[in-house]
Amino acid sequence: MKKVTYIEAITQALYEEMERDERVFLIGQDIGLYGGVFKATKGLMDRFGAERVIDSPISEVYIAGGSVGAALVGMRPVAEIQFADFITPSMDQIIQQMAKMRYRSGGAWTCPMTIRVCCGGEVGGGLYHSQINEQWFFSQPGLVVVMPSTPYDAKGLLKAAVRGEDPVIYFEHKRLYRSIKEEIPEDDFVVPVGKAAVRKEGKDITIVAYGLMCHKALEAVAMLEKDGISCELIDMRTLRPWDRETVFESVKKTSRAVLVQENSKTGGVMAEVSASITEDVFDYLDAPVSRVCGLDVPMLPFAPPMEHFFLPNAEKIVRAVRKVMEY
Amino acid sequence: MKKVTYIEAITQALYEEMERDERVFLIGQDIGLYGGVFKATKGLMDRFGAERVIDSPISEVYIAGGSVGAALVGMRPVAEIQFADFITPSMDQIIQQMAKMRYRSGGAWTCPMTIRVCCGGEVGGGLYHSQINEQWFFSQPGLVVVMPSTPYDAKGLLKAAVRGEDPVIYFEHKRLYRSIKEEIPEDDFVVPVGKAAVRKEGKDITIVAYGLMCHKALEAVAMLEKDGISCELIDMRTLRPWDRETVFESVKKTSRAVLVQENSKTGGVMAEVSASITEDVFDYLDAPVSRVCGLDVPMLPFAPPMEHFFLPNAEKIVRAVRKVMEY
Amino acid sequence: MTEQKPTNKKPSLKQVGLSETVLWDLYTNLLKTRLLDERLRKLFRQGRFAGTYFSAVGQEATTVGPTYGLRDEDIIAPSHREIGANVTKGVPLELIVAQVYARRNSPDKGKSHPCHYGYRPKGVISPASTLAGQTIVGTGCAMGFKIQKKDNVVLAFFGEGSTSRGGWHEALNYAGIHKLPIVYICQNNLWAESVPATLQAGIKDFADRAKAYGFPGVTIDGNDIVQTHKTAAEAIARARAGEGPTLIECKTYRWYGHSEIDPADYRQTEELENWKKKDPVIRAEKLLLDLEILNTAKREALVENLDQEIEAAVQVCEKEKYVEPEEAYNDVYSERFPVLKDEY
Amino acid sequence: MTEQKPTNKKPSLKQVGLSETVLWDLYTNLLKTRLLDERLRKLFRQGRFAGTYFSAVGQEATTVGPTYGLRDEDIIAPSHREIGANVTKGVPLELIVAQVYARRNSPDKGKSHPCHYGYRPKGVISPASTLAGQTIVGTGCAMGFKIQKKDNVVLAFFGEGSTSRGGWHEALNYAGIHKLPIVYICQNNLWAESVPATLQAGIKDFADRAKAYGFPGVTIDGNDIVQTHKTAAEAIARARAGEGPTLIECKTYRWYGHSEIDPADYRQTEELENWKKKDPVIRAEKLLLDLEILNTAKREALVENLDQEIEAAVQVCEKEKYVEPEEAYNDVYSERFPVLKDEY
Ligand SMILES: Cc1ncc(C[n+]2csc(CCOP(=O)(O)OP(=O)(O)O)c2C)c(N)n1
Ligand SMILES: Cc1ncc(C[n+]2csc(CCOP(=O)(O)OP(=O)(O)O)c2C)c(N)n1
Ligand SMILES: [Mg+2]
Ligand SMILES: [Mg+2]
Repeated sequence: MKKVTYIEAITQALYEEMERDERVFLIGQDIGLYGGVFKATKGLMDRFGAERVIDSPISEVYIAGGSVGAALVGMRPVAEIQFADFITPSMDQIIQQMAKMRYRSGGAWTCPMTIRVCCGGEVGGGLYHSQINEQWFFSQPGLVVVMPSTPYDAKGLLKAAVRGEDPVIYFEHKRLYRSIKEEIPEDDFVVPVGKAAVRKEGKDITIVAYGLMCHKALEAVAMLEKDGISCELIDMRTLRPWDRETVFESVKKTSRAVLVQENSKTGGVMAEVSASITEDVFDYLDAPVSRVCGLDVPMLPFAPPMEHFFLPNAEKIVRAVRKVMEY
Repeated sequence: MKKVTYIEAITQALYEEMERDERVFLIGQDIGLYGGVFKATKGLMDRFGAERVIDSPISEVYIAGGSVGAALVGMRPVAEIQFADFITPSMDQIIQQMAKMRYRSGGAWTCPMTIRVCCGGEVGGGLYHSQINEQWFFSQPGLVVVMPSTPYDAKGLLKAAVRGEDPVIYFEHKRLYRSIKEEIPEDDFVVPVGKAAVRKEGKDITIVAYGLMCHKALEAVAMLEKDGISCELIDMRTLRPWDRETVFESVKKTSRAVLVQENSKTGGVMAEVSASITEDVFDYLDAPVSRVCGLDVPMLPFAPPMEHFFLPNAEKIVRAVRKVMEY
Repeated sequence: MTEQKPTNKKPSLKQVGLSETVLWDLYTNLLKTRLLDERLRKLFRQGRFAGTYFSAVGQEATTVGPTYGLRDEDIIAPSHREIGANVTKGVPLELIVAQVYARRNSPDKGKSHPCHYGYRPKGVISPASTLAGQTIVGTGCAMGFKIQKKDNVVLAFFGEGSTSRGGWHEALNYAGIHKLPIVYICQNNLWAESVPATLQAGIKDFADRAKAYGFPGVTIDGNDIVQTHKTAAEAIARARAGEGPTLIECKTYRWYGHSEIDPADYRQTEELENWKKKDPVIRAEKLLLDLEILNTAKREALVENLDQEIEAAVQVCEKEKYVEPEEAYNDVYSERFPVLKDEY
Repeated sequence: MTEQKPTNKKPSLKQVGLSETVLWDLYTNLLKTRLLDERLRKLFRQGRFAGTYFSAVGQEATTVGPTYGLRDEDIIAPSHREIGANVTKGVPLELIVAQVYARRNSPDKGKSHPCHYGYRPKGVISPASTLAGQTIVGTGCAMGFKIQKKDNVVLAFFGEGSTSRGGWHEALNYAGIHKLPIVYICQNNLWAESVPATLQAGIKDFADRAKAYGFPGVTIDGNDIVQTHKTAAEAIARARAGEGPTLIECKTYRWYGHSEIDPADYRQTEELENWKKKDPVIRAEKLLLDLEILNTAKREALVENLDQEIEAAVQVCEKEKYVEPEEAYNDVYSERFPVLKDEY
């Protein structure tokens, strides 16, 4: 076992999948010669050549749509969108082509491909280098959406995505790239898509989070533990299809839930989780399901006081948990 | 008072606003010479000329983004997206320009404009002429999102949108264009953005819906009335910012709620309404908030049996209400 | 663009530059497309199927000519007016009709939309309606072929209106940089629904758009099957040889409305009448008669055969059922992932 | 593209074709931009502000030349490397620095991003980072001017890399159809971050892209302030007169990394050194010296004045505070609509 960062885990996954399967190729801006603006694809062009590590022009529509085409003829594209903020031009190809290819062809044509999307705040990126837009893809039948929070999951989910038969939007959080390290196996492994991870068992309350927010929640859990509040922390990992069972089982046990989401509150993923908990395990609830989310303003104002104010953090989660516990 | 259809109400609103304010102009595909594929803009080019009723090329990016620019220099654009399915190419300009112009300029530049989006199913439109994607815009701070269900609201909300200072996505449901008629005042009126309408008062259960689903709910309400179940029906009309107070007050009274949404269930608008009800008026709830939604498959398979199966209807709503009442 | 001047001198096979077999096949496919298209229009007008119908009558040479001679593994990236490409690529007639009828036997199981023909065994991508969408995806197929070092090609079809789309630009730009094996066929029928080509671009010849991408663009008479076939065949050969893409603009005209519910009253009758005189099927017929490949008897026999084939396909579809409602749950994902089932 | 040949013969004012005042102003703006840019780079490296910094050193003539002479009501549609356009349009230096410092006095109140300069009183659109975004919006401004029958114009700036975007195509296509009053300035600095221009398009001269839209495209030496000003001024005059758009490609080079955190190690030192020899500021200086508009004393006085002005602006921003956190709730909507406040 070796300690690797989240971004190293991604690089390893790409490297190993390209070694394993020659159908796998990469396309994105600055991913070749430069090795990616965050260096996620460092060294891959040297190893696999410019035909399999393609420095694309500034054409997000093509990056997504061209990958769909390559998938149709038997390739396994892994495309990169440099910042989630710049995925908006790709929406047409992601929603109308990638997500619906299988459906509209009655299963004849399929789209086994992955789009890596670098996302998230707390890096001083301001309004146009901090966005996450997971909720759009979360609401689209036909897409798989994942967002790892650890190096292990980053590697295992990326491999699972590349090997799967479905189109995957893989959100990677830029704040996590180098801020966490973890020992991960040197042997090949995958993390199953569709399964949440219980990061900490507990009995008083369930906290559900994903991505960077898992780490904020972990901090909060430690603080709350000192007060004698035992939290169960669930990392969703896969957003679509999300692991309803794991969440429901936990809430049945704890009867309380706080949901944490980095993105703006209204219409986010946690609205669905909350609504589903209410629909499916209402009887078990001792208190309303509560959400801790980014502000309902454009994600993410630049000046440090506003950035901090926007984002959920351990203190906010602690306050929310306390309020729900006191209910 | 005169009886007008939903689409006539839209044409009237456009006509009157263009008469009232020379800054108002229209841009969209086939809206001029042809008067719109559904004839919503019939006669307007004759009256206002080709400079104010612009037949655009097939350029949804420009239709949205060019309108933003015109708004910046003092115009009041009303753009048309022929089918909601074809709004995906505009996402970049809607999300990154239109929604955030005010915010990113610290309030200096603003975007008073409207995009009319023809949407919805039950017209045999199949996978690419039936979509609604209200949830994307619903989750975007900076945007106003409305969806009228009656001719009166269609006219009043469109006028309010054109006169307002904020960017509005105006969803019009193509199934309603000619299927409903209503007497509306001949004098000028607006319908305030942000206010729901209580379509029917009742005491046993609250039904929340918008667009075509209001009509399905009305049918259901009549059926349930016969069984002695008194429903309160709320038509959201504005999705963002939605009228939380009206919904909460109703649920406080009835203690039960069924939410109806045409679009696929996961991650839709009603997830937020459900989560918010739980967060804000949990104590009043006698049963879980329940959703009746489109299937969680791409909206909308073509063959009639599948189209019917996909969509919520009065029978499904009745079943949901009964289940919640029996809870 | 060189338009064929009417002449009384009969051409020779050598002048035409195509073999008898090729000419016969091209003509057969043209005629088959025409007869099928007219039959489907009629069926729609008789209310035999739902949705709408996009006729390509008048434009057949723009699809039949380029498609003829492709291999099964070559890809067709269609838009909404490529019935001729499907016929010529060898998609069974029954499946073409089934797509229109949206019945159980349709390749898409009734999920998509009439006229959105797709068929994997013959390399035809099932299209979305979003214009130029498959031009982008098709360019990606060509990228795939290039990485795989295969000598397959892609034929992407679209109308002149679709060239206004940004994604179209991104695709052709990419193909130009990487010299992808793809041929772009612009069917310039002068109208995009009700919008004239003059409101789609500030240029007259859409082939000029290729100048922005560094590969050849050529404008041809889209109603001359010999030209459409030969120009495309040459471009396809170059594409196969790794010499990159070509944009071919075919000037043509659609005879009927944008779809069958469009009266097309935005056009002048005169314009239509002029174009009807350039009917690509009649022109091919005349050529084959002149070359003595065809005669009246042969023609009648052919029409009868084709009519029977078409009728058989229609009858199968008329008798076929719609899928069960629950079919809606299939093909969202691979078997790996479940779809949330509705409760009510 | 005509590149200026070095010559020993001194030019005359008449040959240059610009007045003394204009040349003086152009030079002053060039120098001011250069000094400000270098100062801001240094401040970033000293950790005086957060985020990053995009330097335009080496490219100043591509923004200063075209912008000089515009009216306040004319619109600048910028991207991320247009500090020179802001300086020349007359945006107060303090506000330019404030945008970089993201303090309370910044036009955007700290909401957007450093280097995303915008200022409404001078017609500069506050930019998004999404490349070519403002090219599209700017084209819309020109559409607005045309409807209003005003004789204002729009100047849209972007790099060669941004021309690969679909929205860019849609905008220029629209401008071509409707002959909008807009001038497109492509700053072809040969690189888009680490991607060379050869991987952005299969053509050498990006001005060729205009051929797809039916309006003139011209490639010029972007480091020659006389050429950038005169070519743009002419295009602007034509745009004002209702004669439609122009695409001007300015060949240029950025001296430093894409942003200050980019070591730019993908480029060859030789390439950079060659381009440094074509420094637009030095070239302008030489011209003004030759024309005897400038001399060493004047130059020194000017530099001192500009340094002082810049320093004063920096000092104001150094002392300024950040906004309060609750500022995040402002400017989402007009006063008409409330923003949901956070509970925790
Ligand atoms: C992105 C998009 N915008 C709008 C439409 C609606 N629409 C369908 S066909 C059509 C006109 C297409 O014109 P052209 O590309 O010239 O093809 P033609 O119909 O003439 O064969 C339009 C506007 C669409 N399908 N997709
Ligand atoms: C739509 C979009 N994609 C990607 C990026 C990331 N990005 C920022 S600047 C840049 C390169 C821009 O190149 P060019 O247009 O030539 O301008 P230059 O930086 O050379 O001035 C890239 C890829 C972005 N900002 N927007
Ligand atoms: Mg056309
Ligand atoms: Mg550049």
